[in-house]
Amino acid sequence: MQISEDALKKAYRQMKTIRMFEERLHDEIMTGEIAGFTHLYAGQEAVAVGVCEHLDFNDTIASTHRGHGHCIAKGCDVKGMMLEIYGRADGICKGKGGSMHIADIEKGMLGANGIVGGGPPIVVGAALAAKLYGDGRLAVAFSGDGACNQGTTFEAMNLAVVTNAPAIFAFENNHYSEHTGVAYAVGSEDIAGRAESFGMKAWRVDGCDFFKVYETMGEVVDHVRAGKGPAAVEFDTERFFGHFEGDPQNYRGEGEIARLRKERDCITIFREHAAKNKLVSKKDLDAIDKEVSDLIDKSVEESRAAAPPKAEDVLTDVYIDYI
Amino acid sequence: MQISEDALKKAYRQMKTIRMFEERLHDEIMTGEIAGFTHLYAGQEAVAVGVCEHLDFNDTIASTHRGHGHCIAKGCDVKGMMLEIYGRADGICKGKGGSMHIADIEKGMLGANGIVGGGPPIVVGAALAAKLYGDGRLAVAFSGDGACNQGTTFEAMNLAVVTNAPAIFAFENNHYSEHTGVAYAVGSEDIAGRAESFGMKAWRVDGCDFFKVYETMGEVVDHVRAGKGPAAVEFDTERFFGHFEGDPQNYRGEGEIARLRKERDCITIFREHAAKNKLVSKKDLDAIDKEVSDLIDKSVEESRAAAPPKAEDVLTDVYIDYI
Amino acid sequence: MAELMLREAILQTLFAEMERDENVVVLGEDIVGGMGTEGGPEAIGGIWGTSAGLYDKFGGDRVIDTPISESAIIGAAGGLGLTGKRPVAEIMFADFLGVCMDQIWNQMAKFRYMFGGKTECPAVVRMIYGAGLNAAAQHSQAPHGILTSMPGLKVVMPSTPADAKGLLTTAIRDQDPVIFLEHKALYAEKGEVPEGEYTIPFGHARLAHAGEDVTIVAAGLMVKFATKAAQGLAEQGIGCDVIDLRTTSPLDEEAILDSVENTGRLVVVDESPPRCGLATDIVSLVTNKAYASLKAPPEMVTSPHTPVPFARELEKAYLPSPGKIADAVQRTLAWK
Amino acid sequence: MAELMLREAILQTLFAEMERDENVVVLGEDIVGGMGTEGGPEAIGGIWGTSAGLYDKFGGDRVIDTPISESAIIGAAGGLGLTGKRPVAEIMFADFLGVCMDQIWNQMAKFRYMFGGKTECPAVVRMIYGAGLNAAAQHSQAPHGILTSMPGLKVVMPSTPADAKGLLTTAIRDQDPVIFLEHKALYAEKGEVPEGEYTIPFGHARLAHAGEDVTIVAAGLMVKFATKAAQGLAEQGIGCDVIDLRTTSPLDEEAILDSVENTGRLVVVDESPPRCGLATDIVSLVTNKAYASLKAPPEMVTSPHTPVPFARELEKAYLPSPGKIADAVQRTLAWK
Ligand SMILES: Cc1ncc(C[n+]2csc(CCOP(=O)(O)OP(=O)(O)O)c2C)c(N)n1
Ligand SMILES: Cc1ncc(C[n+]2csc(CCOP(=O)(O)OP(=O)(O)O)c2C)c(N)n1
Ligand SMILES: [Mg+2]
Ligand SMILES: [Mg+2]
Repeated sequence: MQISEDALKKAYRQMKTIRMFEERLHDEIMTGEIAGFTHLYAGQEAVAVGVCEHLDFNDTIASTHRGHGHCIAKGCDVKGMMLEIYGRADGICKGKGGSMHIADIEKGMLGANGIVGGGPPIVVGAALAAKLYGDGRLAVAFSGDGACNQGTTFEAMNLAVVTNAPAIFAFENNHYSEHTGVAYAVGSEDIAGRAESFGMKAWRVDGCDFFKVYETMGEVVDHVRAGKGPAAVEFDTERFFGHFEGDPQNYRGEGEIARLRKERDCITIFREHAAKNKLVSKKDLDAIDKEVSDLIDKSVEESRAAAPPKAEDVLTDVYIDYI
Repeated sequence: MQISEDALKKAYRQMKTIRMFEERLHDEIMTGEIAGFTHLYAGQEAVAVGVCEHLDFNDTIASTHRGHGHCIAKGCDVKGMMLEIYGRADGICKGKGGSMHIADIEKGMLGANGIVGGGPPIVVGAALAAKLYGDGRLAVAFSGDGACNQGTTFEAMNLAVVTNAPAIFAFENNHYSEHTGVAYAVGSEDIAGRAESFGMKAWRVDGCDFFKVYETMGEVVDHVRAGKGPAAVEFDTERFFGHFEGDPQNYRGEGEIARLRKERDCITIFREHAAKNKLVSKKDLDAIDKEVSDLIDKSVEESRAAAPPKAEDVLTDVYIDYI
Repeated sequence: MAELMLREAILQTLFAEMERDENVVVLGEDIVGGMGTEGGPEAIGGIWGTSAGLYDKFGGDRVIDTPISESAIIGAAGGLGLTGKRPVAEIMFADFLGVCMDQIWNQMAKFRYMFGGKTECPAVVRMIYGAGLNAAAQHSQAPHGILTSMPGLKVVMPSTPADAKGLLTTAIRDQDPVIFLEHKALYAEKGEVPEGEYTIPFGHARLAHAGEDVTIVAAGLMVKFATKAAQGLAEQGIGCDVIDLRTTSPLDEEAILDSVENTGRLVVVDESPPRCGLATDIVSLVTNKAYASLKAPPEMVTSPHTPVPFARELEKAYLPSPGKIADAVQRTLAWK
Repeated sequence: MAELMLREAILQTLFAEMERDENVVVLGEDIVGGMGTEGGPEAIGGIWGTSAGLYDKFGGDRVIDTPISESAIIGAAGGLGLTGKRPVAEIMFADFLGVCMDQIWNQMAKFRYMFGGKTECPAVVRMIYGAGLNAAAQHSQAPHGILTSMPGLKVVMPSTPADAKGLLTTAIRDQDPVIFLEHKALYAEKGEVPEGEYTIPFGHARLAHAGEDVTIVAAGLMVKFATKAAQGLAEQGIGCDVIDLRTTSPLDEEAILDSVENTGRLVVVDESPPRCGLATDIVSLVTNKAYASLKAPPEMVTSPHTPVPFARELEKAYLPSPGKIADAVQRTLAWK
């Protein structure tokens, strides 16, 4: 698999942006200034970025409750997202959606989703539209291991197979749905196998290694763009924070998070692979870190200072026109 | 596999009762006296009977819109059913349910169901209760090939695996959901394979041969009663009439029904097998035919003459007590 | 003008709109009928006769027959709508709302709001609803009250073939998600239907019958019953306005309030059970906004707080009828 | 009497009823918390704190942690109920009604009727509902209106810890399917809770505040807001009855009508949007049955016809509040 240095830098920047966005949110939420439920994506960055680096703006994705990573990877404005999570008037959804409902249709981001299993059926629709556009575009549904127990996900997979829709079902198996282990909740523990049983091709890949994700997704995307039908990918990945902010995480093993941070950090793995294969210099990556850090700082700063929505705005944006 | 002559006679009587019930309904519906939608089970009798002959009254089943066969096989009163389908006050559901909602909890028949995929989740509940009773009882969900595309069915299978519930998912693949072929609607065309992908054991069997069904179900029931977890069975079977009464059936192949009646009739197959292996005499079977025919005649006669429900009964049976 | 059955008006409208706009896509169970069979596509063409011929004309990419997966159907409609298409999804029986409500309620209805007004989802969901065919508790319901309660949806209930055409055309061209409820007992109803372009704006009720004494408000099949009642009452010298809502969301408050200001008496007819439904909605609208005009307490004619029963005699007792409506009119006239 | 939080009252009641009757079974997502993890069962014990310890005490056959499969959860509750058990299912957010409504609406609610009165299904579905925690459009809804509209269900909305105990006990012992709605913003609410056996019959409202001038009707969290409004108004010499419905189905019509006959003025407070909901239901009840007593048009204080917004300022504008309720009381007093 070939990937240019520029492309690698971009991918790294995306991963790092997600990571810093999430780490920073984790700190900011402690201050009590951010309202609502926030689910952090840190640890899974290589999946979102490894998938989305194969997509362009005509391709669409639908995300989950744990959506920040997918949004950033698909090109949503980082500052707009931060403003949204802070509930500000200039947020990407004007403060109406919050963390769980960030969307940007123009970027092909069809929405985070507060309903587990909400996204896959929507993606089949986007894929059916893609088929009609006839230009090879496709649609990706991100789902967790828990979401693969929701009936809507299965219906979506079958409908995609039946209609030969260019849809990709990207299952991020981070081994937990909330506080429950995948070993308990997923009958077969083989998510890709389930997808195969619906008659589609499925791949399994380490979701903590950007290079492997990117390479596999190359095959998957080629398959789907070629009109060979929908596909599924199961990513073995890790969640670094709790299910939501505030989760005490007593269900984790002793030292589990420290171990994951040490052995399964996709940023570290990227850097090591890049260094070993001399793909991008440490200096360049450090420079990106700095840029990203500034961007996040600035986003938080501006978000803190930004104006909240006006009370009367509660009434707008329900319909385009009504009566 | 051992099966006594008496047991065989009983099974044959059950199959024949279903067949005559349905053939007769087909005629009676022409008269216009019977209201509503009626879905006939004729052709699939060996499945309902081959399954239910392994069950006793503590075991439960949930059925579908095509429920008459399962009801009869599980022991529902035939006359009460006919009265119900005629919408009479003395019907098994007092005329409130009709063809699609026949149930008899005391017989372990948890209801036909007008919602495709409605039954499997209910059966998981019955199976969880069965586990608590701890006496080896189990619960069976009958579903069609079409129902295996409904999300609820998948959720039920996974929940059964996760909870190790003594549930059996009996999929009657009659190759059609309404007017659509299974080759189109079921992505993989392999229903048992889907069930396996959820982590349960699955069997495939010819559903037009009672002896094969009965033998396979012996294994399945043993597996489940032994606490080895839920199981699925895919039956290859045939529907002799239209999806509902009134269906023009132009989607069928030329001469298809005649061929099915000739080659795939479970009653004929039973009689031939019984004769060849000298299991039950033709005379005995003919006598059963006569008995059954009388029963159906009498049921129709009484149903025609029976009193309809009173208008004020519309208000009763909603709650056990209210205010 | 041609005389058409309501189901024919629907089919013609789908044809016309699909021809006019290549972005219109239809999907649903057995809407082609015969997929994957020897008879082949169009062997049946939809159990309601509202999609026959569409597949042959527009092909399988725009006329999508689906497995029995209502959540996926509605979700797909949402996804099509978000990405530039105009999906028209069919839910064979409105009762199946139970297995797809999330994609209506929490997804398509809320996209625009949750996403800060930056999204359009011009999806139409056709649902075949209502009692009268002895289809019993799970194939006879009228869930328009539930749907009307949901912000973000528009809800349409045509009562005539002409309205079916005019309102469905508007629905397909509308930029918001629209629920389009077709009463199965109205499918064979005949009426004159304007030819060519014909749209009816949402939120504008139709005066199905005019009178001075009592205002009757109804939608869908109930308009037929109310009109029948009004005709009978007219012979007795009692004049009724029958207001056919056409759309329950948006609601033509003005038409209702104007009429009640004139008559001072209100009867609301609703096919659903009485609690938290369209009938209570109209009654409370009128008592809030036309209180001073009222000469008698508003009357509701609804089905009872029960599921829909199967037997003919029971279903008849269940449904509102011209007789029950006329009785309510008499009650409101007799008040005090 | 012990002072408990509402969530503690729920947990204690589940403990007590499970101890009392071995047929009581609970099920839901993460109600054990930690299944299949190194931390193991009870590592968390439910995100709401309403099930902690049940698994350790009663074991996995009666305390069933489930995958994310709401249709299967409710269907299983129905099947347990039909076969002699008393299931108590938890739906983590009432908004997930969208993915399981069929099993509530078309299955458990209708079993008894469809099956001719020969069936009992004593299932309880606990749903955590309501706005106030900035959980946005898909985690904040109050679907009690939709549920109240469904024949065959009973619908309970406790507003105090004591009522939570008394009503949940009744719900578990009731033979019909019961929807039990717990407001997430009331979970930390404290109050005295009777010890030992304590049941509250369904269909009996509670007078949360007494007064002569205006009747305020509310349920769940809205009772708290209405009472606050009434207390403020009392200081200004305006007396309000605050009727806490406790159950919206069955509805204590008598309590409402008696009060309105006395006060002649009605304000209904409802957390849901205004169309076809509980507010319209109560207004139309009163205008139908206490018309002659009314001195002013009934007022509704509801959330607007919009999804629930995220930002603090918007959610505050969305929800009814003591201030908005007091304003409505003043409006009804100022009428004419
Ligand atoms: C229909 C529905 N059921 C339950 C929930 C509550 N919930 C939110 S996230 C979650 C766990 C999801 O697990 P998974 O799909 O593995 O995603 P992850 O959180 O691991 O990213 C649950 C149960 C929900 N939001 N929607
Ligand atoms: C949720 C739902 N969707 C659609 C229908 C309409 N419908 C009734 S039966 C049927 C086909 C079922 O096919 P299958 O499961 O194969 O059963 P069969 O009719 O072959 O016995 C359909 C689509 C329904 N009753 N419920
Ligand atoms: Mg997960
Ligand atoms: Mg079939």
